[in-house]
Amino acid sequence: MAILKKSAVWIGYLAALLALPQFFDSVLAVSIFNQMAIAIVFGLSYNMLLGQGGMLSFGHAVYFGLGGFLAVHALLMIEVETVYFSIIWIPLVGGFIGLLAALFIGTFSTHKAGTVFAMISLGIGELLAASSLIFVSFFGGEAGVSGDRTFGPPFFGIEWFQNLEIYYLAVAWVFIATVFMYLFTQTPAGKMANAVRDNPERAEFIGYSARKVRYITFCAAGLFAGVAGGLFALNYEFITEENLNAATSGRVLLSAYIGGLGYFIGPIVGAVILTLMNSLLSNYSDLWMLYLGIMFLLTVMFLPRGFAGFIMMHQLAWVRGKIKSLLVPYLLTGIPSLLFLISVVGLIELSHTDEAELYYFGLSFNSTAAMDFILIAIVALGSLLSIRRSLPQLRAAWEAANEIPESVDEESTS
Amino acid sequence: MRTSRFIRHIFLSFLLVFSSNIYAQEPVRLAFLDPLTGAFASIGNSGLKQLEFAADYFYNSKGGILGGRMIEIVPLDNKQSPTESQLQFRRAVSEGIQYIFQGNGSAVANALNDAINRHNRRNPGQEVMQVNYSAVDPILTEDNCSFWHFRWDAHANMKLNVLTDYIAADQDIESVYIIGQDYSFGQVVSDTSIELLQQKRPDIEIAGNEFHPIGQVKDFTPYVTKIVASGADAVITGNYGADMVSLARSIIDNGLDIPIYTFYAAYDGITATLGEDGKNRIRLIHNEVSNPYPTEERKEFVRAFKAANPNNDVTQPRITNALRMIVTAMEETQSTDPYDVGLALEDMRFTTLSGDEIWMRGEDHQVIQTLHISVHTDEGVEFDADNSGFGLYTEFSAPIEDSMVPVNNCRMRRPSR
Amino acid sequence: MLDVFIFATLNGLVTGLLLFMLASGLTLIFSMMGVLNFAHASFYMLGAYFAYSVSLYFGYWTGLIFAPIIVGVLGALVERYGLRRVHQHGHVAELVFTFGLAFLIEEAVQFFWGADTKNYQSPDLLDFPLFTLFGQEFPAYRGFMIGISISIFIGLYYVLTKSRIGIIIQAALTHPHTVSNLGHNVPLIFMCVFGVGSALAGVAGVIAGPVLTTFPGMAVVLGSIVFVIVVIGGLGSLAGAFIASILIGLLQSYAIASDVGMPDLLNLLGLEFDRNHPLTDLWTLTLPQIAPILPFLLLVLVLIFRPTGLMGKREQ
Amino acid sequence: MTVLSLNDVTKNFGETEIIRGVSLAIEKGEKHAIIGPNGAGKSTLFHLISGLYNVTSGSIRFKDQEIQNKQPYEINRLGVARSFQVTNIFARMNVFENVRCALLWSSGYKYSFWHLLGRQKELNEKTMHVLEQIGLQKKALFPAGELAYAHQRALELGIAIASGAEIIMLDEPVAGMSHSEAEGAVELIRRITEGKTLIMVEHDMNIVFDVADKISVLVYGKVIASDRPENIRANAQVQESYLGEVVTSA
Repeated sequence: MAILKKSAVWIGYLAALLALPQFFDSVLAVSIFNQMAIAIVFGLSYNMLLGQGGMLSFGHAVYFGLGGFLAVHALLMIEVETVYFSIIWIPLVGGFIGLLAALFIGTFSTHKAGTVFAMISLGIGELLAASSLIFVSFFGGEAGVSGDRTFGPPFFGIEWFQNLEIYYLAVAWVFIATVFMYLFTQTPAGKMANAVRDNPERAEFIGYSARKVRYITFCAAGLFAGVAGGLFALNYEFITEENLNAATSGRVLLSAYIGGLGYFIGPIVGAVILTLMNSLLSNYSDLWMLYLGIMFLLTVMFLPRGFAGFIMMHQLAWVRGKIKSLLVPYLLTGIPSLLFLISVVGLIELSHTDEAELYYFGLSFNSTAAMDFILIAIVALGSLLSIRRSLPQLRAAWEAANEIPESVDEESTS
Repeated sequence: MRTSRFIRHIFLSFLLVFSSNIYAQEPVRLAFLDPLTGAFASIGNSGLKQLEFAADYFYNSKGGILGGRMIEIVPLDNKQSPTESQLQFRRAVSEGIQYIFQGNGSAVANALNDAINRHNRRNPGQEVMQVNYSAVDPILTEDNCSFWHFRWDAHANMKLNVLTDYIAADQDIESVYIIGQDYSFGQVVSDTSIELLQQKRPDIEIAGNEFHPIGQVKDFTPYVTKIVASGADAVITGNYGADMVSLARSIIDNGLDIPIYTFYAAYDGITATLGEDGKNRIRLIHNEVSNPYPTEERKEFVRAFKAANPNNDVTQPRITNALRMIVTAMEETQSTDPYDVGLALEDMRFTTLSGDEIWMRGEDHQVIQTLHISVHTDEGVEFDADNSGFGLYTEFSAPIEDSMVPVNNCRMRRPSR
Repeated sequence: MLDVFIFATLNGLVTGLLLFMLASGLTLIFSMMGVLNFAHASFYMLGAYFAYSVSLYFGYWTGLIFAPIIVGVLGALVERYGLRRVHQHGHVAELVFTFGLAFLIEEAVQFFWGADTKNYQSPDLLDFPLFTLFGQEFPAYRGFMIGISISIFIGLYYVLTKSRIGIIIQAALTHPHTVSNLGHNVPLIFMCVFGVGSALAGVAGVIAGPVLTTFPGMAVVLGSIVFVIVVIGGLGSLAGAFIASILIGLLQSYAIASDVGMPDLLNLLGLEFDRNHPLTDLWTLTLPQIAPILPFLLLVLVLIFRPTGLMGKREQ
Repeated sequence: MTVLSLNDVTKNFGETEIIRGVSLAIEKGEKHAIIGPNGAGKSTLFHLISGLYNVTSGSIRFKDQEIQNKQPYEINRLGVARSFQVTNIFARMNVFENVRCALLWSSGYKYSFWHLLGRQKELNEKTMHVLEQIGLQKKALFPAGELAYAHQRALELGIAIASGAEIIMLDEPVAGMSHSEAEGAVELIRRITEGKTLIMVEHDMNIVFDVADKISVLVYGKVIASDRPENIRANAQVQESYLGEVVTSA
């Protein structure tokens, strides 16, 4: 029964990935799905490092980028027939390079976790990003290198002309990578990574070298980051310096954190959220980065375990069948919160726009009229007051639903 | 599972919004792909306003084109990133847009060129044209030239050809110092100007040839110290953005009084930032003559633009040229198919608002036009930049023959229909 | 050659002292709270922007006084309502918080001031060459920058060694836990230190803004370098931060001033490569070209061979 | 047979001498307690033996190997396990995983990333067995960091003994416990260290005299006496320097 339940999640995951383009098949949608697929693998690999191994990295894009660069070079080699293999193996090339880079860099960066590791990762990241602009023959300068995925031998008649074909290939790789990354968490090395994250000192007293454990996790994370880089190369057919610089490293940190560190599904949630924000929200507002920043800070402050953590918080109430008692208080706080959010965003947009008229939620506002500002501000204030009133109620309901019983013997699913 | 259904829901609603743009009289949709957020947003937004304004001014206010179709400009934000450009390109394709205006950054232009060529090869009948109004990497009309790419700016070698002519004619200049960002354009500027100067004035000494990483330099004073020590009479730089401002600022602050020859040292805040300090020191090589404007027509256009966008300037008249030439080609062929329009654009001759005749060379899809060298000043500037009172005053104009550079390595593959 | 050397030294000192103004605040904050503040350079940027806005109406000198105060108050607020809340989730959460804050401040600056460079000018009063040497001018404003930096350094030294609060902070440098056990109002001290540290960064922004250009990317350009300094100097060591600041300032300045590179090295070794060699980028590398990334190279080397930094005692 | 011997071990921190020449011999199966006033260097001595600190001079032998200056994990693998005075567990993992991790190395998994732990029946049974021993089988899936204090101490012990090391070193195992909790803990210690060598630092003299069959007294970094409990109780020097007041006050 338990086995069936467990594999049901996996089958559902695969089915969801495969079914997505059935619902949305525009070029844009497929392009977003491809982005998501890449972000999921990259995010999971980052979570391996930070969530599982406790290593805060500001330079994880190095492995992603190197994998991607080598993958594009492999595409170029296929094009001139130096080598000849189907491009379905390209992510493996990326993974191999990511692993090699991690094998080398890990020898000196995994001595310590914490600040020292973070700083080394930052330094390496900056160094590589800078050298990628200097060593033009390999990295192609700021224009990057570009290849063509259609030159290899066709795979069962598929010549990879369409991004949709690449999506299905990506799904296969995402699924394989997710399975392996999940299985890794269930191995001795994976569990010891958790132990070293929690308490490196004690880990040494149960027979494990904290450094070696970190090294293994680090290499595994490098491998999967490289796989993600390889997928990137297949999807975009080019790669540039920006894919191994600090901005990319920062973004994966953001997405993993927003999704929820420490939960296996966290980075998947984060990857989906961030990709959607990046590709959809950015079309509606040029302030989307500002909103992303605010959202990130709020997540760090109020949802330290991210969105996945927020969902997991309800596990206990769910198991005990008390989730329904939370519904009404949630609505009572949620609706004014949403209203508050909408009105604050409205204020920001209204003060930012340089058009006289702003269409917002079907309404038209005049950005030069003080009245319109005041109107929205009143809505914001009103909803804020309403939140303040309903919040204690929610808190009480929450506590009632989560009262700690004498012993908690329910199995956790994580 | 619950979350994924939720996400699907959001998704659905978003995509519905996209696909519901159905108009009675279908507009001609042109995408404008440039940075609209981030560090280079001001340049991108300024360009967008110019394109939107030009479309309204010349066509939409007069009943549209092709018998009543409006021009709709679709802004796409590429955040100055090649990767993001690719995503936005797919969005354009997804919405059936077949013309993409793009100008900022040769890296982006090159990536877009590759992406468009691949797309056009794989999706016959849905081709897309790249309207390059500003990226100056020569390779785009040389080794990587493509039928689907047209350029309205003069490429770096053309500009340098004129610039070195100008410097060579100045007998006071005995040595020049070249400094630039360490990337392809910076290198092109350095290599080409050394080569051309040695041809034209072998006696000019290259006092220095320096590269610095893009956006990494905090303080340019150490570089300026070297320039001073070298005793150079002039500086040539291809820097743009904050690196341009910082460099010029450092040169001025350290009391070095020599001319600085630049490509991108005007408008979008730079003119205002340099202000009085840069007067008569900063010179720009550019197309489309600056103050005094030669025709009433152009003055009218700029005044109308300023009336609508008081905080922006017409920084890139070539955007207008590109739009007008494309529309001319559309009207000529009565088609919006990039293939037809492309054929019509080839070897088109067109008179700009300034009264110049420009020529879209069919061989490499490079516009040939007069080039000008202007100085940063507040004298004789009828149309200033950044509302600062300062602007560009044209000192030297190179006729079309002098700015032309022959085609060397373009072997264009033409699609067959 | 001598003139280049002298000016390279002066330039290096200016940069180094400026960096130290940032690094000192960062070190103080780290010593007290154990958190490396990623957003520190963002406060520096805010300093420049506030001073720019103030100077538009009241002139440079008013900006010099008020901008750091505004930044300091902002910093204190960030500590009180942001960092303190995150503190319970551990150091990683704090580091990530400041990382997000840096991101947000950059976006906010673009929101309020726009993305283009600002015409923030040094005061006319200081618009003259301090001295001229070998035909090169040394602007008075740069002298002023050195002056401010040094007086802040002296002031800081005085406060840290002579005042009561200084003694407490000093104690916190070496015995962070004991101090909190001694019954001082530690949260208040934290808030003050964070505020003062931010204000120091603000001062640096005010005086650097006119020289180094006021634009939204100015925090990023400087931010990681300051981080590097604090780590190279040894986390929590003010003296180390000072040495590292000057070291990096001079290192970069000399590297730019020098004209040597791989070609010279190869000549020395009697080797030769043609331009088509696959590693041609490497063989043509020059020192000025890589000057701005030298600090990162130094950082990685220091961390590999001496993880505690030059003067550091404590490991975190 | 002597399993662990310290030979004139010293340890300085900068100028300060903490351990000033300690020699000890611990027999197989012995229950050895180390007592002494605060600051005598008991915990430091533990850290030296278990490899957290390097010795300044002298040598430590485990059986026929010198183990001074070896890494903690190397010493642990030889068969020396220890607990900590301040609870030192893997807070974000659950109780079961805490103990299972402690069993991994001795079960021969090393750094394997190809074994799935869920399938290792024997290992999981062993883990449950240890949990039963320390009385935490009902809390198996509880996050370790959220356990009650006494339970955390039990887990602390469990992690130390799980691997079945030959020498078990306990640093103040009952510190901070109530009287009744301490009694339970002593029972537990007795049960789980049966047939093993135990080295223990403890302040509660009742427990020391209850459990130990040999006691060393450490004062100012020196062992002033090492003998059977009854002799220690009678030792005048010990009485004078340390024990007297404690025993009378206890």
